[in-house]
Amino acid sequence: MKITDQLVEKHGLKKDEFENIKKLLGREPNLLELGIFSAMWNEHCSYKSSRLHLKKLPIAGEQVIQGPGENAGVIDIGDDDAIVFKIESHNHPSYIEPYQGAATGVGGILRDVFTMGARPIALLNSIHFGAPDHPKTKSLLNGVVSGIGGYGNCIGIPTVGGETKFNETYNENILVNAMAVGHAKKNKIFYSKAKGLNKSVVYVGSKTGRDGIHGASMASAEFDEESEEKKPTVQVGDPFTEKLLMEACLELMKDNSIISIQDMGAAGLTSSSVEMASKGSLGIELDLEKVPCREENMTPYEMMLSESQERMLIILEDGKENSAKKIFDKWDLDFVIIGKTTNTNKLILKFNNKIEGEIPIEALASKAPVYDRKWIKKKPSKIKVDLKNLKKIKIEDALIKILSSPNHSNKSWVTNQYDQMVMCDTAQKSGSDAAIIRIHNKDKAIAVSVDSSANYCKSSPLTGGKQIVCENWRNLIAVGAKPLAITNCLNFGNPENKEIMGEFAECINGIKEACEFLNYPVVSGNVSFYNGTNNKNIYPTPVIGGVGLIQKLTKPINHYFKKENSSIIVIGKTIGHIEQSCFLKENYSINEGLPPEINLLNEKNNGESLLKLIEKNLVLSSHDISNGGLITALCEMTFSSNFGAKIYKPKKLTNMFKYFFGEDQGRYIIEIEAENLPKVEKILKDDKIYYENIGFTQKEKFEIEGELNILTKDLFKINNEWYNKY
Amino acid sequence: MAKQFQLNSKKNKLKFSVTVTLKEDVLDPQGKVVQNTLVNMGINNLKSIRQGKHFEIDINEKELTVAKKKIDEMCRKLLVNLIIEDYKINIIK
Amino acid sequence: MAKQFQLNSKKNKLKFSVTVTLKEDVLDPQGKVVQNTLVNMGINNLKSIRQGKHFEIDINEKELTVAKKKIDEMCRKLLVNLIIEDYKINIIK
Amino acid sequence: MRSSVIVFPGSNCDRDIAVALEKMQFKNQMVWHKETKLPKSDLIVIPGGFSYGDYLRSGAIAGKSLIINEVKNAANSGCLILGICNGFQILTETGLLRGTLLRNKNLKFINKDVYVKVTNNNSKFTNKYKKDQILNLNIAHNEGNYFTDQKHLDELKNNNLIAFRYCDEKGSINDFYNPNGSLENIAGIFNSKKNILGMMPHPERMVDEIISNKDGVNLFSSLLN
Ligand SMILES: Nc1ncnc2c1ncn2[C@@H]1O[C@H](COP(=O)(O)OP(=O)(O)O)[C@@H](O)[C@H]1O
Ligand SMILES: [Mg+2]
Repeated sequence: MKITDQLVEKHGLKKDEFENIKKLLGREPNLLELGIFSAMWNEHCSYKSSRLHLKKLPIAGEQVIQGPGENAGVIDIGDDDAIVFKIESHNHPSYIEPYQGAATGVGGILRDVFTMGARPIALLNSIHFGAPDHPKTKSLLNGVVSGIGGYGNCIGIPTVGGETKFNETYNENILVNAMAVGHAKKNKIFYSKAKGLNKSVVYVGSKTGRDGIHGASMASAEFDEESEEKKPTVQVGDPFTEKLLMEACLELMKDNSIISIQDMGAAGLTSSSVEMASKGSLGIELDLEKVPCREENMTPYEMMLSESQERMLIILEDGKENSAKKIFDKWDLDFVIIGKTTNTNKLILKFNNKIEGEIPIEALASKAPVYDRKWIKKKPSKIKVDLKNLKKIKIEDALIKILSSPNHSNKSWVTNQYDQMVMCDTAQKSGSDAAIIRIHNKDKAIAVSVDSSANYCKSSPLTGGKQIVCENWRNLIAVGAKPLAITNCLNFGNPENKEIMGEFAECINGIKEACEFLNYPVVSGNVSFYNGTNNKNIYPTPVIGGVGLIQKLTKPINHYFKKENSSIIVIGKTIGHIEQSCFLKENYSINEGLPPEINLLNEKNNGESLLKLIEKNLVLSSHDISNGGLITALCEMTFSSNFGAKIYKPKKLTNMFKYFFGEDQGRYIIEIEAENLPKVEKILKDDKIYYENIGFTQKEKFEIEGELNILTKDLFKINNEWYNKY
Repeated sequence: MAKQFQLNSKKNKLKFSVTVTLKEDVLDPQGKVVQNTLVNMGINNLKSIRQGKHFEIDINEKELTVAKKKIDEMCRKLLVNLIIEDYKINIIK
Repeated sequence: MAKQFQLNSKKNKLKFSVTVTLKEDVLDPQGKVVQNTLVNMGINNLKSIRQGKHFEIDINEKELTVAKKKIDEMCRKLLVNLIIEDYKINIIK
Repeated sequence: MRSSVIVFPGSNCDRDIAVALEKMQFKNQMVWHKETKLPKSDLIVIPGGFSYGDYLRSGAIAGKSLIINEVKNAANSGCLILGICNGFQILTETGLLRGTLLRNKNLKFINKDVYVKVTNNNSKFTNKYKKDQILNLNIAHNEGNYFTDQKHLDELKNNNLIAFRYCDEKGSINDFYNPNGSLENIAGIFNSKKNILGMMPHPERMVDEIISNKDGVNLFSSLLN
């Protein structure tokens, strides 16, 4: 077949990229080779626009066993235990087919984790939808939630956390990010780097079909009206097969058969084989007629580019083929030796003994393009909102407006569709600041949370980038965990647009600054560009997934008030930053101004002191203050609790609304047994932590002196209505 | 039953069936498992089995073309996932 | 594709469809929800909708009666829960 | 007491039940579905999960597996059989328990803690509970909507074969507290000899205070009694 300009363009390759390919090959590629280049050189696999910026992220720390560059990051949690985790996006497929898109997103990230030898122990997700009244939102929400549940429930891994948000910026481009967390033995981690010559390359798992061909290129292009019409063959998830694949792989990993292992994710057989060879500085040769196929008459092109799910590539030690095959037979899975490692440093593809493609590995990997795309800094907004100019409202009405809004409503409609308890180690389900998962058969536990703040990032990418890291850190602290490391999923618009690229660069700078200060390194992640339609880009939406350690889990800490008459303390200073607050958004539709600043020093001190209080068993409940400010956080502490609170009129009152709805960072609310108050105050004073004693818990009612008096069960009802009516 | 039949014979009502099947190249995990099971149960000669959905729809409408259009609308709007499924409408009576 | 067609025309292979429906007195939660949703979507005149399963089965067998018996066996042994479901076998080609 | 947990491809609560049994001092063994012989057991547990993906009907394919014949034989000779969640579905598919489990009435997977009432505490499985005791147990299923014909339902009621029913915090049995549309709020039933119990809630998830509560413990201690 003649390689025309049109064909090149269809493969998502730019003219100069194609010229570069010809130079690297010393000739024109054939169709199969063109397909392979397009799969490896697209944004999704090559990170060509992001790589230079990602390099800035801090990735080291004594807790880090494996940073970015492998299927998932690995951290040390003491003894011989390691935690393996990563987050990944499945945005475009989920918009086209929400159920299958979300389901296969979960399947993909699980493979990244068990490929490394870890048994997955928790799933989380961050899902962003368009405005609730947009005609597509409801069915997308339904499809995505049941897809996430459908996969995780069936395979039997608890889905324990996440976030569900609505904003019109996602009307035409929803976000579906899935995170998986696994547990492994420290000395039993598996990597993708190939080693040794003439080793068997084994294909295991499901058969290859024509699904998702060019999925990776789809994720690397903007949507247009036609994309929905194009209906690329959607991948259908098969969680049952994945369960078998996971058990079979984990069984095989018990002995020393595996040299290297890699899941077939984006760009399937192509990227997995190239990645293994490139990391090992080897060549790889595949006999494609041996690839197990689901459909008749599949071509090498289709086999190499198919994104059929639930497949893995393994390089085996000599002589282990039979014993390994037995395991896969037991689980009724295909196991076929389809090639071997070579010293050619080339990817050689044979089909019925004829060489169909031959490409130097480095042309696909290290020589893939890297772009230093133009970017510009965001001009900071100078707008300050003066509450005096706004229509007067009552505190109670403003609060109700927030509590009943889609973004703040109780999410149990979502989380009840996920099995959160399977594996019987979920000590704290979603609904709290962070979920807590006990390490099986041990006293210790991890805490996990995912967070994002698109509005903040839109208005100030740098501050926003810092803020999400801190918010995520805070969420782990609030449940008594020591934050260890993060994974990140960077969802942005079109990187060829210099403002978007600026948002990206600045967010990364923010993430970097916060991670460095907090010793909270990045161990894995994913970048998703081209989130937008017809030049309308989504708000910059970096999502942070954090993991923390609870050394000894006795009683999980959560944010529900526990007792009558305990003291309520706010850690951290309330100034009353009201721009970008949800108070202004929900009540006045005002989106202007800068987000609250981050003071990393206070952030760190406040968090570490709280952790100290929790470790000393002085805290009954604790909650970080985020969207909606102090008053919203207090209300949340009364939900699912038999107790309310009585809050004093603020002493150094600036403005009631700023005080109660301001979104100043670095703050927590804690409930302290009255008799422990002196002890707690002493510790906070010694640590030079700013705190305020704001009131005490009481039965049934939520009260602010002279301002507000509501039954907590009414508040709870208000908070629970939206989803059930939607 | 008797009553229903009466209604039908008055032809105020039409009955359709809709078959929804997965498109050809789309993976059918259900069919796959069923097929393996049947083979393991010793049923030989089975070449392939694919699973789909079947709907039986009664509609209060006497005009066949109008009714068919309505059924088609239901399929497109709800019953069928056009991205991965095909469908066929049959009139029963 | 071409190859497959050839096989068919040689009639070494038969193709059946099987429809499995819930017995009339068995509650059909799925059908009910689908029905409510359609009504809420403004599709009027809908009288009732019930959901069932549809299988397409290819079998390597040239004798129609033998093949039919095999299909019937599959239904009774696995595809159908006779306590709550009815089924119907149709030959396609 | 010797117990066996049957493991099907796609079972995923097998480890959970094994942990609970061992914690309660059962001598437990895991039995792979392809086995043709069961180890000597006083109790056979069919665990929750999605056997074979639950792709045809929940429990249907597991109901045809090799080991099931052994389970049937054991059941007929009086061995105690406990089916939890998918295990309950499998027991109805094999005919060891009558009736069937349809899709939840809201067509959604439901995972939450619900209240159930012990309606019959006179059995090998429930004797450590008080009659009408209210338990808080976790459910997690797509198909928990129990359905059976009127004749069998009468039999269940007349012979006191309903083990658990969904109820509210105070024990009142009503539609509002029926999570899945189950007939008469049925959450678990016995066979006529009461050596087989099928239930949708997961007692094995309720044996550890740090994780949940201990309302499931007495089911296991009843068996040991
Ligand atoms: N935002 C990011 N921050 C840190 N590491 C990243 C980021 N994005 C991607 N990575 C790392 O780059 C590597 C390749 O990522 P990816 O292509 O998403 O992996 P996969 O092939 O499993 O899909 C991974 O090790 C991943 O952790
Ligand atoms: Mg990977």
